[in-house]
Amino acid sequence: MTKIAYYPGCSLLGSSREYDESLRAIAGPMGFELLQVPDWNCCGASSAHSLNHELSLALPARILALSETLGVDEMLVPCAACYSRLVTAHHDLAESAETRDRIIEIIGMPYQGTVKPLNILEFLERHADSFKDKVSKPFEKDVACYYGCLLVRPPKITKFDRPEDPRTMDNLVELTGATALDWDFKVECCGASHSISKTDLVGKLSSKIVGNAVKKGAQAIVVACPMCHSNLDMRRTFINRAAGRNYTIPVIYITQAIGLAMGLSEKALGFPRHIVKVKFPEKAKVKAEVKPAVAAAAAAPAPAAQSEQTEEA
Amino acid sequence: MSRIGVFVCHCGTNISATVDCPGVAETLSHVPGVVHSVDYKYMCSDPGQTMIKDAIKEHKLDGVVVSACSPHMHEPTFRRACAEAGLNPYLCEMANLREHCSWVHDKEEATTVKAIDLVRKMVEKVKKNQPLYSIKVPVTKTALVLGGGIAGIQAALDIANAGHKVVMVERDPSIGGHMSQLSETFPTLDCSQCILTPRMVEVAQHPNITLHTYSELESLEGFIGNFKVKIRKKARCVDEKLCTGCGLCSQKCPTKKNLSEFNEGLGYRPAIYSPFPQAVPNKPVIDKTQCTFFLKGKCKVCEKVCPTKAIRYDQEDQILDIDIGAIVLATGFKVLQPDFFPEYGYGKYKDVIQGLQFERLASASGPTSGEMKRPSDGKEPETVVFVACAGSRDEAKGLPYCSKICCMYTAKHAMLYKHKVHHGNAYVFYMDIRSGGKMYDEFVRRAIEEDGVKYIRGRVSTIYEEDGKLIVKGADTLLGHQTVEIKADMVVLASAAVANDGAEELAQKLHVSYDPYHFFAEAHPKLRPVETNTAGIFLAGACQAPRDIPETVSQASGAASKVAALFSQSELTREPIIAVVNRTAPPLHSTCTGCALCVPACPYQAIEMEDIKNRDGKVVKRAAKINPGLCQGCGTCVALCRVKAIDLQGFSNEQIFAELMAL
Amino acid sequence: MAEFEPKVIAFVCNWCTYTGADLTGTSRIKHASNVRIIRLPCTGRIDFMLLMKAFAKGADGIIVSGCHPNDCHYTSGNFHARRRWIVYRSLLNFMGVDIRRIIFSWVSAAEGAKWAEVVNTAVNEFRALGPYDEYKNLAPIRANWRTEHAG
Amino acid sequence: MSATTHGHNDDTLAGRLSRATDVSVTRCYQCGKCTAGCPMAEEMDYTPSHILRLLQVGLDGFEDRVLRAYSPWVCLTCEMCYARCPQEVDIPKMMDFLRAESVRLKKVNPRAKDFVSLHKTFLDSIHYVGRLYEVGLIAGYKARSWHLFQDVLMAPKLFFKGKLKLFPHLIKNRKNMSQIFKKAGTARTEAAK
Ligand SMILES: Cc1cc2nc3c(=O)[nH]c(=O)nc-3n(C[C@H](O)[C@H](O)[C@H](O)COP(=O)(O)OP(=O)(O)OC[C@H]3O[C@@H](n4cnc5c(N)ncnc54)[C@H](O)[C@@H]3O)c2cc1C
Ligand SMILES: Cc1cc2nc3c(=O)[nH]c(=O)nc-3n(C[C@H](O)[C@H](O)[C@H](O)COP(=O)(O)OP(=O)(O)OC[C@H]3O[C@@H](n4cnc5c(N)ncnc54)[C@H](O)[C@@H]3O)c2cc1C
Ligand code: SF4
Ligand code: SF4
Ligand code: SF4
Ligand code: SF4
Ligand code: SF4
Ligand code: SF4
Ligand code: SF4
Ligand code: SF4
Repeated sequence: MTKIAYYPGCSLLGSSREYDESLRAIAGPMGFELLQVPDWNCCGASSAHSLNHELSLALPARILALSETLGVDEMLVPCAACYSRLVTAHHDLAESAETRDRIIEIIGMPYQGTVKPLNILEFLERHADSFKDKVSKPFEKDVACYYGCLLVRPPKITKFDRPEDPRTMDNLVELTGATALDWDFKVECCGASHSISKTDLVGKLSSKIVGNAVKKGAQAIVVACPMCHSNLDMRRTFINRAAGRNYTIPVIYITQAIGLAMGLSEKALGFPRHIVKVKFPEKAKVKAEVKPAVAAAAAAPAPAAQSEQTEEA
Repeated sequence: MSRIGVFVCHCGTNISATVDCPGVAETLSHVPGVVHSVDYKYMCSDPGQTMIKDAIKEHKLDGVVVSACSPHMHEPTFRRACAEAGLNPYLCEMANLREHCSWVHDKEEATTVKAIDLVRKMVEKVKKNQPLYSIKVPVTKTALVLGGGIAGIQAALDIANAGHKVVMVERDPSIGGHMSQLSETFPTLDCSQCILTPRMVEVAQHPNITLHTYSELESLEGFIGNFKVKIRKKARCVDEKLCTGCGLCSQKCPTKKNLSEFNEGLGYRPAIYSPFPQAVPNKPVIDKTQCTFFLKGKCKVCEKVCPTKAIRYDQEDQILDIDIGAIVLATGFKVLQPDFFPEYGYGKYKDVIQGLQFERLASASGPTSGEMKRPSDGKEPETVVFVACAGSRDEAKGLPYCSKICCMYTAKHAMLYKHKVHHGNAYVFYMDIRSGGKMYDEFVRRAIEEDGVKYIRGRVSTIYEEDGKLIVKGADTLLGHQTVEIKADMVVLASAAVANDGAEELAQKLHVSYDPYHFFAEAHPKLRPVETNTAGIFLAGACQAPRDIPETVSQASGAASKVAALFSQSELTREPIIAVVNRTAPPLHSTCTGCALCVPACPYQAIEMEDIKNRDGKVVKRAAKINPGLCQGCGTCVALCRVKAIDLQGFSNEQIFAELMAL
Repeated sequence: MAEFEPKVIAFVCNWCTYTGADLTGTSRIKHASNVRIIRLPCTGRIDFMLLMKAFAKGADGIIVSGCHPNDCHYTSGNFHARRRWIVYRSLLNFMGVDIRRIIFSWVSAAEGAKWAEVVNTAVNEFRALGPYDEYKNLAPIRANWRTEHAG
Repeated sequence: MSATTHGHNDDTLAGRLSRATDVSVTRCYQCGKCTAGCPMAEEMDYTPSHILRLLQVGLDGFEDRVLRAYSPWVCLTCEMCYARCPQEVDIPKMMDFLRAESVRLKKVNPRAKDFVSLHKTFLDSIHYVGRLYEVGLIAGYKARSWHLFQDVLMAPKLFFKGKLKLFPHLIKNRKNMSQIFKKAGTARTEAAK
C-alpha cells in the first residue's frame, strides 16, 4: 500500500459524498492508502479570496501544514476548487519568503511547503498503471470529458496539461474503454462559485455545456470536480429551464468511470446519490463524413506542447 | 630618443581666444623628446600642412602632435600630410584643443594649463606609437546569395548586373519563396506571379548567376573577401542536365496523395514533383519520403515514362566547395502554424485557416482556381471572419512583436473575398490597423469604404463549431466593451510571421547574431540595417524581421550595393586598429595562457584558439589568435585578458599608460 | 585658501562620448576645466588597470562614459564594460578604493549638453570628497601591476 | 508581472492595486480578449477590459465607478481571462482586490449585497465550525440576505440522498481557527461586517 495524504474538502463529506465513496472504492484496489489530513479545515473556497487575501492563503496553508505531519510528500485533493486554493497557496508561499513568514505567523504552526497538492487527474495519470490492468468491464461509452476552469487555470500556477485543450482526462477514460469525444466546452466555466447565489445564471452557463456534449453525441459527461458535478447534475432543473429542453444525460465522476470499468457496483460507487439518474443513452449513429472539396486543412500538424509555450512565457 | 614635433593651431581665434597658443608651444618645446614646437594660425590650411611636412624632413621627426581641433575633424588630413612627408601616418596624433578646451572654457590660466596637459599626454603617447600599416585583404568577387525568395532574387540580379558573379543557394526545389504563393499583392493588387516569374527566369538565365536549388549551406570558413563555403546539393533523383521539364513523370506517378507544401496543404502533389507550374528550375525532384520505390522498392513508373532517361534513383547528395567574397542572407520567414492557438481551433476545424492558405484559395493557380470555396465542403462561405494579430503581439505566447505585414494582407484578403463574393460578409477583428506606407492606409480605407469590410476593434477569445457554423466570440472595445458573437463559415487567422526553420543554426554557422525571436540581427538598427556584425555578410528581406515586398526589395538592393561596393576593389584596405595576441620566443611562445575567455567576449567572433606546434609538429601550446579580417578594434578582449596577452594597436596599454603618466 | 580643484580623468569611447564632448565644444557649452579626456575605441577597452593607474597618478576622480546601452558602435562592448564594472566595483570596494570616485555614465554623440552636465556634476562631487589622499596608503595596489601580474 | 516604475505608484486605486497585488493596469493594451471570453460579461455593468480602461485613465469619478461596480461580485474567478490575456494581466486577482476595497471603502454595489452576505456567512461557518456547514450556510444566508434561498426547495431531496448533514462537522482545534481569523487581514474582515 502506498500512502498519500488525502484532503477531501467540505463537499466530499456533504453534497458530493459519492465522489469520496467512489474514490475510496478504487483507491484500495489501486494500492493506495488515503491518510486523511488530521483536523483539516475548509480551504476558504471563493469566499475567503473574495474578501480577505491573507485569509485565502492562511486557510489552505493550515491544511498544508497539517498534512506535513503525515510524513508523505503528496496530498490528493479531489475537489478542483480546493485544489486551486491549495496549489495557489503552495505556489505563493514558495514564491515569497515574506508572505510565508506572515502566513506562518497567522496560522501559528510550522510550515515547510514539503507536501505538494495533486489534483485527481494528476494522481490518476501518474498511477494509471495501477488500474489499467484491472479493467474487467470496459466502460464502452462515448463520453465528453469536462475539465472546468480550475484544473487547468491559471496555467502559471497549476502547470498542468494544456490549458485550452487538456487531454489528461480523455486519456484516462480511454483506458477504461470509453471513447473521449472531441467537443468544444472542455474548459468553459459552469459558474460554480455562484451556484448558490445566482442559480439561474449557473443554469444558463451550464446549459451550454450540457447542450454541446449532447449535440456531439456524448452518452455521459465525465467530471473531476464536485462543483462541476453539482452544477451539471444537481442543478439540472435550472439547466433544462434555461435551455428549454429536457436533458437526461448523466454526469459521472472520473473515479466512477474507472470504478465501473473495474467491475465495482453502482451502489458502491454512489450512483444512487445522483440527482440525474445514471442511465446511459444509446450510442449516437456515426455521421457520414462530408467529402471535402479540396484537401482539408490537414496540414495543421498535431497539437504542439502548448503547456510548455505558456510556461516559458 | 624620440624626435617629436608639436604644432599648435590657433584656428583663427577659435583656440587662441582662450588659450595662449604661443605659450603652449613654448612650454612644450621643453618637454624631453620634443625637438620642434611651433604655433600657427591655420594648421589645416595648405601652408600649415606644408609647415608640418617640411619640419618632418628638416628635423627628422619620428612623431607629430598636431594640437588643434577634434581628431574626428582633421586626423585624416594630418595623417595624410605626414605620410606624404614619409612619416608613418600612425605616428601622428592630435590633441583636441578646440572642442575639448578652448570652446568649453573661459579665458583663464587653467584653460592654458589644460591645453598644455592635453598636448603633453599626446606627446607621451606618440613616443610609444608604433608604425602601423593598413591591412590589405584580397577579395574574391563572387557573392553567395542564400535563399531564393524575392529578397534573394533582387539581390542576386543587382549584384550580377553590376558585373559580379553570384552563387544562389535555395533550399526548396524552386526559387520564388513566399511571394510565389501570393495571389495578388497590396497595395496595388497586382498579380504576384506576373511580376515575379520574369525575375525568376532572369535569375536562371543570367550569365553571372549560378543557381543551386534543393541545396543548403553546409559550412562556412574564412572572413570578408575570403570565405570558403561548402554547399550540399541534395539529391533530386533527377539528372538536371537531361531533364527537359516535360512533366510526364509527375503526371504518371501513381503516388499522388501527398499534401502540397506550395498549396499549404490545400491540395495534393505526386511524389515526383515541381512545386508549381512556373517553378525555376522547372525540373522535378523525388520526395523520397513519399515515393513508393524508396519506401517499398517497387514502382519506377517515372523512370519508364521519362523520355530523356533523366531519373536517377541512386543519385547522392553532392558537396560543392566554393570561394566567396561576400554573402547575402535572404532566407526569409515562416508563417506560424497557429496550432498553438487551441482556443481558435486551428487544426481542429477545417474552415479555420491561416493567411497563406487564404492566398492559395484566392489564387487563380490555386487548388480552387481562385474560386472562394471553403476547405471543409467546398461551399462558398457567406460570412468570413478575419482575425488579425493571431499570435503576434502576444507576450503570453512569447511573440510580443508586431508582424507588420498582416494588417495589410488582412485588408487585402477581406477585399479579395468581397470582390469574389459580393453579397458575403467580411469581418475583421483587429487591435490597431498598422498601415504606414505609401498608399497603404488608403488601401485599408478602400476595403472599409468601398468594399464594405466591417472592422471590429477587439480580440477574439475563442472559436468553436456549432451546427455547422464557426462561432467566433470576440469583443468590441469601441462599443462599450461588449462581447460580440459572429457565426462564420470560414475564419482566416493572420498568424504571426516568425523566423524561418533553422534560422538559429544558420546564424551560428555564419557567426551572425540573431535577436530573441531568431531573426538575424543587423549591425546597427538605424545606420547599418543591411549589414551584420560579421564583415562581409549582409541581410535582405524577411529574415531580418517581418516585412513586405517593397521593403524587402529595397533592402535587397541595399545589400546588393554594399556587395558591389566591396567588390569594386580587388583589395580591401582596413585601418590597422586591431587587436593582436603577443608572440614571444619559445618556449613561452606567447604570454597567452590559453584560457580562451576572450573568445566568446569578442562581438565579432574574431578570436579563435590556435595550436602552436614545435618543429616536429607537436602541439606545445594553445594560444588565442586574432583574425585581422574580422577584428574591428573594439578592445573588449584587451580589457578582458587577465594576463594582458592581447593588445590593441593604436590604443595599446603602453600608449594609454604613457598618456596617463603625463597627467 | 583657494578651493581644492580635483583632478579628473575621463575615459570615453571614441564614437559616442568623445563625439558628444566635441559637440559640447561646437555648441560652446562651458564646463569645468578639471577634466582630461582619454580617448579609447570603446568602453569595452577600459580595464581595471587603467583605473588604478589613473588613481596612482593622483586622479581624485574618474569618469567612464560610453554609448547608451543599445547604441554601442561595436554592438556589445559597452555591455562587457558594464558587466565588468559590476565586478570591479565590488573588487575596488573590497580593496578599499572609494567607489564614489568613479562615475559611470552614458553620453551619446548628440548629448553635448549632457556631457557638460556630467563633467560639472562629477567635478562638484569630487570636490566635495576632497583630495584623494587615502589612495596613497593602498601600497599593495600601487605596486607595479605589470611586473606583479604579467606572469 | 511586476508593476512598472513609472506607472501608477501614487495613491490611486490603480496604484494601490499594483502595490497590493503586483497587477499593473498599464500592461493591458485594451484588446478585449478577456471580455470576449468572460462567461459573465453579459451580467456585468463594466466588463473586465472596461474596468481596466477606467483604471488606466483614472479621471475624476472613474475610480468610484469601478469601486461601485457590480462586476467584481459576479466574477466567477474562472480564470479564463487571465489564461488567455496576451499581456498576462491577472484580472481575477484584481477582482479580489476590488471586492475587498469596495467593502473597505463602503462602496459595495447595492445589487451585490447578497454576495457579501453569502461570503460572510460562509466565512462565519469556517470561523466557528472550521468547515463548511451547508445547512448553517443556507440558514445564515437566508437570515442575512432576507432572501429566499432558492435551493431550500431542494433540501429535502438532498437530505434523502444523504447529501445534506443536519449537524456540522466541527474541527477540534477551533481556537486555532479563531486565531487565524483574528490575525488575517483584520482590518478588512472587520470592515466587511
Ligand atoms: C499571407 C501573406 C500575404 C502577403 N501578402 C503580401 C502582399 O500582398 N504584398 C506584399 O508586399 N507582401 C506580402 N506579404 C509579405 C511577403 O510574402 C514577404 O515580404 C516576402 O515574401 C519576403 O521575401 P523574402 O525573400 O525575404 O522571404 P521568403 O519569401 O520567405 O523567401 C525565402 C527563401 O529562402 C529559402 N530558404 C530558407 N531557408 C533557407 C536556407 N537555410 N538555405 C537556403 N534557402 C533557404 C526559402 O525556401 C525561400 O525560398 C505577404 C505575406 C504573407 C504571409
Ligand atoms: C518630428 C520627427 C521626429 C522623428 N524621429 C525619428 C526617430 O526618432 N527615429 C527615426 O528613425 N526617424 C525619425 N524621424 C524621421 C527622420 O527624420 C527621417 O527618416 C529622415 O530624416 C529622412 O532623411 P532624408 O535624408 O531622407 O530626408 P531629410 O532629412 O529631409 O534630408 C533632405 C535634405 O535634402 C535637402 N534638400 C531638399 N531639397 C533639396 C534640393 N532641391 N536640392 C538640394 N538639397 C535639397 C534638405 O535641405 C535636407 O538637407 C523623425 C521625423 C520627424 C519629423
Ligand atoms: S586644424 Fe582644426 S583647429 Fe586648426 S585651423 Fe584647421 S580646423 Fe581649425
Ligand atoms: S519525365 Fe523526365 S524529362 Fe520530363 S520532367 Fe520528368 S524527369 Fe524531366
Ligand atoms: S518511382 Fe516514385 S516518384 Fe517515380 S512514379 Fe513511382 S512513386 Fe512516383
Ligand atoms: S501588422 Fe497588424 S495584424 Fe499584424 S501583428 Fe501588427 S498589428 Fe497585428
Ligand atoms: S589572449 Fe588572454 S584571454 Fe585570450 S586565451 Fe589568451 S590568456 Fe586567455
Ligand atoms: S578588439 Fe574587439 S573585435 Fe578585435 S578581437 Fe578584440 S574583441 Fe574582437
Ligand atoms: S485580455 Fe489582457 S490585454 Fe486584453 S484587454 Fe483584457 S486584460 Fe487587457
Ligand atoms: S475570472 Fe471573472 S472576469 Fe475573468 S473570465 Fe472568469 S468571470 Fe470573467
